[in-house]
Amino acid sequence: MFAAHPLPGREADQVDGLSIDRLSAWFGRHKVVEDMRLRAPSRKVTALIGPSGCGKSTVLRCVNRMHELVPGARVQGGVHFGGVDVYAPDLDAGSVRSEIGMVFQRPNPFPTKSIYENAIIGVRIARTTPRGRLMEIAETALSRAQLWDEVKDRLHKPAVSLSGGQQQRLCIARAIAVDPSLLLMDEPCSALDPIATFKIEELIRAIADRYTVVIVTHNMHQATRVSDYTGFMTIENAGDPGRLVEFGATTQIFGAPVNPATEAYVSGRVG
Amino acid sequence: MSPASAGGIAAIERHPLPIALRGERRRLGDSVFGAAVALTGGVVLLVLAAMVVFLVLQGLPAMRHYGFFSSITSQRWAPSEASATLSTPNPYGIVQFIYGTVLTSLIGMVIAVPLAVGAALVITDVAPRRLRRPLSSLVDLLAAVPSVVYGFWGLFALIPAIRPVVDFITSTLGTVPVIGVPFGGPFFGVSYFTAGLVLAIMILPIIAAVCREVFRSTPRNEKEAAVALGATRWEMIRIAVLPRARSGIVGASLIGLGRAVGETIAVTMVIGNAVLHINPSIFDQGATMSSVIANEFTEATEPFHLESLFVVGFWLLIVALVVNMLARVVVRRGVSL
Amino acid sequence: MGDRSTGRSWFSVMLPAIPVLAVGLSACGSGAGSSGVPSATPSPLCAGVNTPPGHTNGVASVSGGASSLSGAGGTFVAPMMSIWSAAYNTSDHVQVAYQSVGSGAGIAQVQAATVDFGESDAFMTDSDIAKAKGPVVQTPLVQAPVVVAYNLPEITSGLHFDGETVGKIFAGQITTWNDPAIKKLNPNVNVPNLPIAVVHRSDGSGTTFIFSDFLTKESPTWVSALGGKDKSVGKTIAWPVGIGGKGNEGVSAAVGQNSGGIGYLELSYAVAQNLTYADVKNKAGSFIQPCVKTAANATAGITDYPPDLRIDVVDVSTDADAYPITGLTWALVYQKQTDAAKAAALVNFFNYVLTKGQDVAATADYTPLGADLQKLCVGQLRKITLNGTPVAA
Amino acid sequence: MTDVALPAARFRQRPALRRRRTKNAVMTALLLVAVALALGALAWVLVYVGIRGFSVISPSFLTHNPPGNPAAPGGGFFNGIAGSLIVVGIATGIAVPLGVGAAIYVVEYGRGRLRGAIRFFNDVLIGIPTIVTGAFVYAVWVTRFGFSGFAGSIALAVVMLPLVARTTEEMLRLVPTELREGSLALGATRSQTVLRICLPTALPGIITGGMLAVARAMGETAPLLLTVLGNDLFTQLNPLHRMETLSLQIFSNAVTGYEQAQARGWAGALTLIAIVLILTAVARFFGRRVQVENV
Repeated sequence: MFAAHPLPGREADQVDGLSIDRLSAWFGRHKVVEDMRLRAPSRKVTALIGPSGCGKSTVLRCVNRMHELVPGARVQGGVHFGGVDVYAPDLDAGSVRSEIGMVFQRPNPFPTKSIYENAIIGVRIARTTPRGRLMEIAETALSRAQLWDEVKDRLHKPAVSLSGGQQQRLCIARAIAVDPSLLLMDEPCSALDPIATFKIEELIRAIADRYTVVIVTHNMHQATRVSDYTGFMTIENAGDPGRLVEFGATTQIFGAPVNPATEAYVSGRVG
Repeated sequence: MSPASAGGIAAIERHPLPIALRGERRRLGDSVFGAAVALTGGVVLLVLAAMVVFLVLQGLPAMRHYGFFSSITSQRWAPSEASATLSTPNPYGIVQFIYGTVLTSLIGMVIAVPLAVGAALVITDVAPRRLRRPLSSLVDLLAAVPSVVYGFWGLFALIPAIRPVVDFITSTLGTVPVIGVPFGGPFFGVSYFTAGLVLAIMILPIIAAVCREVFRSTPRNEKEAAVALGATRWEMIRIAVLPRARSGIVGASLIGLGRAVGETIAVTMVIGNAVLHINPSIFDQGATMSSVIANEFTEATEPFHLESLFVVGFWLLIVALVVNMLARVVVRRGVSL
Repeated sequence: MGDRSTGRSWFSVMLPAIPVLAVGLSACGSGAGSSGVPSATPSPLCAGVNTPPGHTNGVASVSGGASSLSGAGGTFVAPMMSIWSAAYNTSDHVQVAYQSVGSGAGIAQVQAATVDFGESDAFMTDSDIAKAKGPVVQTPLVQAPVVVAYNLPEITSGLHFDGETVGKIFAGQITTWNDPAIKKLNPNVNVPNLPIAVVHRSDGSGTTFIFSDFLTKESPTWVSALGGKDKSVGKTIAWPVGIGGKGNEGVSAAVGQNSGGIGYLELSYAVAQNLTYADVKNKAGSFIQPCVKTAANATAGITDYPPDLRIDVVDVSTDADAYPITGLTWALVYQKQTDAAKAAALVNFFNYVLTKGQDVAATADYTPLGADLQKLCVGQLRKITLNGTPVAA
Repeated sequence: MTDVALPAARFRQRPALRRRRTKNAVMTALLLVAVALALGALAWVLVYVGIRGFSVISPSFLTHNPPGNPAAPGGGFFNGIAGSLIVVGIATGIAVPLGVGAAIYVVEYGRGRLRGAIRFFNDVLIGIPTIVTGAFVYAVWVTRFGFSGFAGSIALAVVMLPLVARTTEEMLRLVPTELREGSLALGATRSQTVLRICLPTALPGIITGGMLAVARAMGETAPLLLTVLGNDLFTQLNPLHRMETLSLQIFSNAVTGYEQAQARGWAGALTLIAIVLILTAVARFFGRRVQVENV
């Protein structure tokens, strides 16, 4: 079925992973992604790389059904996570999104809320947790986001008082506080300086033992540093939809790419 | 209003550019033009200052005669007694007008603010995109209907429509001792409540317009952050839109309040014009600062009557100035109306 | 939100309009002021034709008059003034712009000299004149009754009222229609158990002056409720209760709109709007229906007019057929005119009002001046001077 | 945070979800009710005035004055309509140059505190009750020269001035700095730059602002009560005399008890609404063009 993109070995927990089948996406009449197929294994980091405008972010936003929020946007094909059809008609987009966390390009904590409130906001709206446990959850999430030590003494200060890198880690904490199974990251370091970037990368590696992570990046070094698997997307001509060209273990994609386009891109000759 | 162009020429000249030499005549024309526009700019300040000065000057005889604060410590407005009781307590107390203004504005705000905020949210975040512009234009249209038309409509359409409801309230809640007092009957149509209701409709579009601009300025990435956490639309509004807009909503409400405080003709037509004292029920007749001026101004022949109306005008101006200055400070800039 | 739910909201948008249409249509049908049948079967006193007095003793027309005059004053005389103004414009091509703003405003405008003439149902007192820019000639123009109109759907004939009862109502001491005091005066009428909606003027008013003058003379309760005779009569009153309506129009509108409403207004307003009004007890003890004739009776016996014609005719007649709340209304003109054209136009217009104008008064439910008074009024016109010389020949 | 369970099960097992969805539906419904009430009020006013006015209005309503006897049927509000056009026209003539000038000062010339003060107090002036404006003009003008159409024009000009200044200011701000720099670099003076570059570029927006101010002034009643006073039977086109205006005429007819006068009042209200809505619609048409040009 996925002959074009040979998959890594079939571990037992493979069923928990993300699988995207024949996914196409449009903005109005403009097709931005075509015939995307991909499997991101459970509790591994999968990177999507490719030149800008190739539809990486759109693929990500199709996974947690954020794409459909854009007026005129349309999706075709299937997205399954843990064997569940994300687009099943009886499934609420909101519950999909609370199961699939997302971290954005720019840190976007809620500016009127404190660090603590930002960390637990997802839990609060989900109303799954008694109030008494909120602090415990905040601590766990902030610790996993490797932020706890830096903020534990000023939890009730505004989130915007943090530095950019800290804010992004707070956003990661916010996303994992609701205990998702899959974490989508859309170029999470593109607005950060190298030191902050390094901390985030470290963090991604650290949480990969619990969460399935899909990260979009245009930084190939980042992909090699954090990911287990890599998919390369590109567009052939301006105006064409983006396609997945090659998918495989990160070491394979960067060490021995099969497709010439991938080879050209990862060796820095294009893009 | 892109920040890049915010400064105009003055901003450009603060960063001097190589400018070609100019002729004397052109320079003269230039400075004349500059002086002229500076003068017109000054007119704005002049008008406002002149308003305060003239209202004070006109009201001064009454203020002097009765004492500066006497009018705002008494609630007896009886021009007919002015000549008879010059030495006895002040017949030009205006507390009941301040009360009327505050009460009607309050009723208006209580009704209009939630509706305006709701309408603005629908326009920015709930309605299908292609309906947002028409919806917003329609709500704006409410502000285009002249005050006198609202008053006329209030008198003939609104009063008969609310009469059964109010009669029900006065005959149930209104009969309860103590807490029923503000809802007591009988209801004769014109009342504080009717005026407040008309005010609500009149200030709703103003508050909605300001709120709309405020909500619209919510950064997209904050809304997405909420949605990505699985928030429903209402949760997204509550988390991402409303907290950020809090001061904007307060400012919008203050602008609406400023308008409600000063609204005259529509209120005059439906409030009942009872000037003597504060009536305890919201369904009773009353008067506001602006309505008493509209009613009595051109015929104030009794001693100190006209002067006292200027005193009312002065306090109305002060209230309006304070409310509007607060509003502008809170909203800061960027929203017209 | 899908399109479907938006469709629902559009539907709900139109919902509120539906009851409104019904309200609108029914309001169109019945109108505000009507309470069905007009007042009573006319009392015999009021039956028959009103004969025009045919006054012909005016001054000679002065040439060189201005083509327009600006006046302001009582709403009491406004319907009459519109008719005079329109007729005079047709015959003499002079526009008399009369703004019915209330008698208080009429006096205020004269004092401020913002109009060519003022008008008031309460003459200018010495202290009023002291605030004016010179001596003022005042002349009565017409007389009329102030009626006590009410809106009680089932009652279409004139209730009987005496001054004390009316005073108690307007002082807020009688608050329901089936009060014993009202029942006692109307033993055969089934007065409903409705709250009384008192309607009074919100502006300074000569009608208020005439009405409060009557109450002050007839109702001790009224006087004590208002705190003394110096406070119980005037163009403005510190009303203890009620709805304020602007002008006679506003009072009639408010009475018409409120079941249970009661207000005082000039007769022609009540007639034009089909409002029911009361028969009021006069000094002789009879309950008299207000009309052109009973109002004429109210001044018929007066012979000793003061030279400046400032006389209070309210509730003075002892005639058994006189309607007690009858008042005069005055024109207010500066004696010393400075503009020849305006002066001529003023004299010509008021000369018309006092002669031919009197003949049309009864058609508008106003009572023409009696012959004695009318002569004195024409005499007042002769007092108007231009740079020291009388304008009228 | 428990250990990772099978997500398949958890997708549907977020408890509280039903409650959250219900709350969302309820709140959305409430928001829609808010809009429905606002639009319902608008529809109610327009339909009601429309029905009552439409049954009375006719060409002769627009060309005749009211009958001498207010209880008589027929006649119209020609004097008020003409008066409104004249009074508002003069007010526009006063307010637009002053407002545009003030805006030019604020955007192109002003610096520091004075500029800040003018901007701030211009906004404050927008919120001043118009009845106070009327009392002010009464004190300044009417006490000296009497009631007149012109006194009303002054009052309306005070109402319009800050509105015109405000929109013009916004529009001038939208003129790209590059245009100004280009002009100055070519050796044009400041005044030439403003008059030949900035104003023409901002013109459609300024017209929009002006028309919205005119629409507002057309409906103003309170300040005219204290300055124009009214002239209910005759056509008076000389603004130095007392005039009638449409808004005053509606007011005085609305509060009478005469059915026929009220009927004329409704027709007048319909006329006024039509004028105001047409002005607003045309202004929006210009306004939209401005926005499109700036995209």
